[in-house]
Amino acid sequence: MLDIQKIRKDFPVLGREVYGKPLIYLDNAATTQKPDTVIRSLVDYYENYNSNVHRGVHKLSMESTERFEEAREKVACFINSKSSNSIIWTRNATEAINLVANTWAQEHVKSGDEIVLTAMEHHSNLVPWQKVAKDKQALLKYIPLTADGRLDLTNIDDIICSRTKLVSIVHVSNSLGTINPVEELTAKARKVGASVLVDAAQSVPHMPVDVQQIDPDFLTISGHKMLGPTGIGALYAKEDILESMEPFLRGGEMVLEVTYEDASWNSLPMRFEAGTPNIADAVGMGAAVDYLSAIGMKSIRQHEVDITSYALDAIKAINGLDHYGPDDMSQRGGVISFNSPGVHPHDLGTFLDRLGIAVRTGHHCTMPLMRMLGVPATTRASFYLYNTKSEVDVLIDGLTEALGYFNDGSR
Amino acid sequence: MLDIQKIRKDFPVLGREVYGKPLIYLDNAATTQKPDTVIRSLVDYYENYNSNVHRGVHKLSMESTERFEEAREKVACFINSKSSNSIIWTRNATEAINLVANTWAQEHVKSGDEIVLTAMEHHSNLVPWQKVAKDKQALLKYIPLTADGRLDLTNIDDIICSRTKLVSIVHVSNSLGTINPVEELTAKARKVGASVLVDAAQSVPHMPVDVQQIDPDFLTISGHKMLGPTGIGALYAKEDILESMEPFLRGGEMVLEVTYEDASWNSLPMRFEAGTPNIADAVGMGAAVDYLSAIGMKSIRQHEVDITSYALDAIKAINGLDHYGPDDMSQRGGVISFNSPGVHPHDLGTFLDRLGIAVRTGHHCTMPLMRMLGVPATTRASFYLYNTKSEVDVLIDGLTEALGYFNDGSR
Amino acid sequence: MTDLADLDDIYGNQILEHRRNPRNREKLSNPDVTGRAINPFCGDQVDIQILFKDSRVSAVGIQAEGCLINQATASILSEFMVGMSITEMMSASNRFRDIMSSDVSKDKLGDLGNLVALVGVRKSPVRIKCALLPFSALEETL
Amino acid sequence: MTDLADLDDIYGNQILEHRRNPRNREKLSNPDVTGRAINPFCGDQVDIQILFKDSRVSAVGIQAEGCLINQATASILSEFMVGMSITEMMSASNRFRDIMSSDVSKDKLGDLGNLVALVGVRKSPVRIKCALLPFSALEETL
Ligand SMILES: Cc1ncc(COP(=O)(O)O)c(C=O)c1O
Ligand SMILES: Cc1ncc(COP(=O)(O)O)c(C=O)c1O
Repeated sequence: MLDIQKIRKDFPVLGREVYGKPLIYLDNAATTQKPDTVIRSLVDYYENYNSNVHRGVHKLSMESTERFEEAREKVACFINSKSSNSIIWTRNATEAINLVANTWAQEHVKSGDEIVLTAMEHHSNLVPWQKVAKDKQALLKYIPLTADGRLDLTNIDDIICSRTKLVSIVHVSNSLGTINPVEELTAKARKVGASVLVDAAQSVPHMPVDVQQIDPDFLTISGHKMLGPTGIGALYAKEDILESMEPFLRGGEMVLEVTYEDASWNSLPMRFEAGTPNIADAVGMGAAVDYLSAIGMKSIRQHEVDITSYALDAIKAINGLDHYGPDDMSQRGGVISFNSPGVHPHDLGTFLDRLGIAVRTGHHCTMPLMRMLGVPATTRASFYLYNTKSEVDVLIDGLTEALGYFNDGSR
Repeated sequence: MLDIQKIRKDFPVLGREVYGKPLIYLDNAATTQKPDTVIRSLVDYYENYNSNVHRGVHKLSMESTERFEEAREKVACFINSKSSNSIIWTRNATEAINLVANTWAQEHVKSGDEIVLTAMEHHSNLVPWQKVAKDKQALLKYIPLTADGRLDLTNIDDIICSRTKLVSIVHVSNSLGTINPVEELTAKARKVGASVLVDAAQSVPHMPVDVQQIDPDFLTISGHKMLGPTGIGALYAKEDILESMEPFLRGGEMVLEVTYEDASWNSLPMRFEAGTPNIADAVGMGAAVDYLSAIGMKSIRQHEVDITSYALDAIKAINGLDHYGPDDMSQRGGVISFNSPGVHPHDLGTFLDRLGIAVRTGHHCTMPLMRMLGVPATTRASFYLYNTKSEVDVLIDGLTEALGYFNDGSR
Repeated sequence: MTDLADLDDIYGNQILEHRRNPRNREKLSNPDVTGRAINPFCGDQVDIQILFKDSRVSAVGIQAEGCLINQATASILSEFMVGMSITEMMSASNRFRDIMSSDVSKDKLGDLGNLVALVGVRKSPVRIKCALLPFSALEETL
Repeated sequence: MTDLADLDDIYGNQILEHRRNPRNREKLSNPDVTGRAINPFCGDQVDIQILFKDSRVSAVGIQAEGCLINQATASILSEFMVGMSITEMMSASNRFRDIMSSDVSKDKLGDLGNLVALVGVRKSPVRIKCALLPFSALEETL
């Protein structure tokens, strides 16, 4: 069991009031708050050893290089990557996916090939593939959903087939909360010789994720969704695949030798990191990983299961509220999307905001999924290690009150 | 006149000792140190209103969106851009150049077109164009240098000619210190109908830069070289050109509408910012711009002229030290590269490091230029607003001592 | 029960009332001009039809889908428009946009009639665009 | 005058002496094997030629361009190699790399002869690769 009250003290923003009410932050799928250790790691970097990395012979540069590469090791270790050369720093999960789409996919996807996605993909794991498909005359295929928002695998062997070049799937849906069977789907892809990308933006922060167990070719992570700073994310890729890939961005750091006519590429991981990297935020992401590891991903997952099932039960008990995604907590992360027929999510969100409750309202960057669900938007509460059941109680009271306010004009 | 002692107090790291000696930080062309206000802006962001931007209806999201867009306004204002829609956040200057190379250039550069660079370009404004040239069967042409490291414009009208599609030039050279006549070259490019990119990574931090006066199509900036955090930079581009460009990275934020089949693009500037942006560091870059503006770019430039000419005179007086770049301070920024025939820059750098002096040694991401100069590397001292003449004195003493140590074994 | 004073600033009585009893919701079958505005981010949509007589609005049909603020604004606007010339509507539309996007006080509103009820929406800046959507639909017709 | 004790740990007397009087700099004209290693980042380059007799090094030529540490290492290495078998050189090369990239104490060096003088370079981690370049050239020949 996590000591939530102790954990909450590590997060300065959680002491904040909004509109005179204590902040209840339930927008963790959008971005998470940061513990003091992460914030301090940035301050420490800038106050003590800020310097450009790699090849500087002076003290500060040696120190920053060491901490920067140490952070890479930490991320590698966190997802059980064999080598830190498999970890490429990016700005966010979106850039990590774009990196693969612009290099590996542009080289390997050919006319007539198929790319398999799911019907619940985030725009970031959808729009890049639309471009690849267009450029290469390839076909996008979507694994459909069941009524309760899980992947419908009935015809999966028709979908993932000999024409499949890539299976690119979200591990945990940011809109539905669904946990997808990525290990099983990776095995299926392997059988037909397809490559696999797992969008782990919503899983790595919330549960143990082991790249050797799932065994994808690529896996993408967002630092700001796992207690880390904004502006940092990572691409994990198998080392031999990275070795065989053309560079993405070009410039300083990623070259070995440059003449006026031509250039050759540096070794991994620098080959994919052009220009001065986001040194401070990489160090900050290392500190985030330290924090999460110290608490333990299993305990974090267990806490989210507890709090989410508690919230789910309460939401189900509210009259006139639809919710999405599976009820079985073994298949759901800490995300609940819901809707009331007569109340637009934006009005609900504004109401809750005035009670100090931060939820996300909108399409959650999954417009096609929203259209499929037949709604313009949903209201989404998403939990993390610092959320409490009494915060859920305030949410539930607020929801009840809001439905009254907007539906009956009772106030 | 700047009150340097007062300014130095704003930079926590400048109080640091290395090897028991006060840090003398002369590696500002690689990255600059950060004032307290910038560091505090990050802490304030994370401790008080960290949240994902755009479309969130809750308080924190509205606050972070406001500060994030305010920072964009500040950068726009700082370089006198007409509109903040012209400012696209990137990770660094390198990404800004790659953005143009991967979108605008891929569309507009055709077989037989010419791209004009200079012989002193940083790899970041060279390697991306090598790829464009290769992809499009275009030709790279280099404006040559005079013996003292200025652009040799003797045959400029043969170089910038009717076949020229793009002129992409560094404003201030990070290796030589040379200030290039970008306004004049932009005018020449205009006459032949060519577009212009100015790599302003080393100018915007050090002198007043006005995009309406220089009038380039694109101008690229690096936040960490102007007191800002690592991980943030900007592309300035004329609004109508941005409007006409295809997106770069694809995913959340940059779309207007998405279906399973297709997507349309959001308005500027979001169209070019896929995924969660580096919110905190954008805010931090805004704080850096505030700091620089409060001091005044003219005063900063004047201080750099003073200290650089002081250092240049002293370096010229040392026996057996070659230096590069123009002597005329109106054509030189705060950068001095030098070499002693018998002493490798890395040994010189290591020696100075032990005296607490941080200089950069190596090719400074300008390998072709080094080869042209006939050296494998140089030692580079680069100054900023917080450097003092007495620091220069320590450098000069250290250099004299080092040459003795390595050349005569005197110690 | 929570103190919702702040919320009542945004969702004033008039707004809630107009949402419950939307005016001019019926579609005009023979309009002189029509307009549509969509905000794909939230799925809000406004359709408007206008009938003129002697260069002044004689009848309006307005159908707003989406959030309450959008719906209420559409309803209030449709009442406000009747009898106006195109120039008057353009002026009102511009003034309303100005006021919503700045901190101009209500007194400076001039004659914006019941639209004044929407000024409280400025307290939730991100929702301002919801109040502007019906105006975008109107501008489409002008 | 500055206290350069720390610096003397890196640039020990032996290192400075070998730099002033490099051993075996002459190129062998009839080597059994040759090797080359380049570090494009700093322009350092090492060329090596080896002549064997009865499976042991009988003569070495080594030409190192670049920084002092690279040059001194090359010179010390060239003296150290003479009389060794290929297996012995490989073992020495591996042990030297191990020691330079970790904090193993000098005692654990085993028989690395005068190469011990280079251990101080660990104090400036970024320069370790300079001391490894001559070994890369050697490994090219093996
Ligand atoms: C002239 C010049 N251009 C471009 C760059 C690249 O900047 P960044 O490393 O921030 O991408 C640099 C920095 O080294 C530079 O000095
Ligand atoms: C499932 C999923 N994939 C990808 C992303 C994109 O992450 P980022 O915004 O950090 O690029 C998100 C975040 O919104 C997400 O929830």
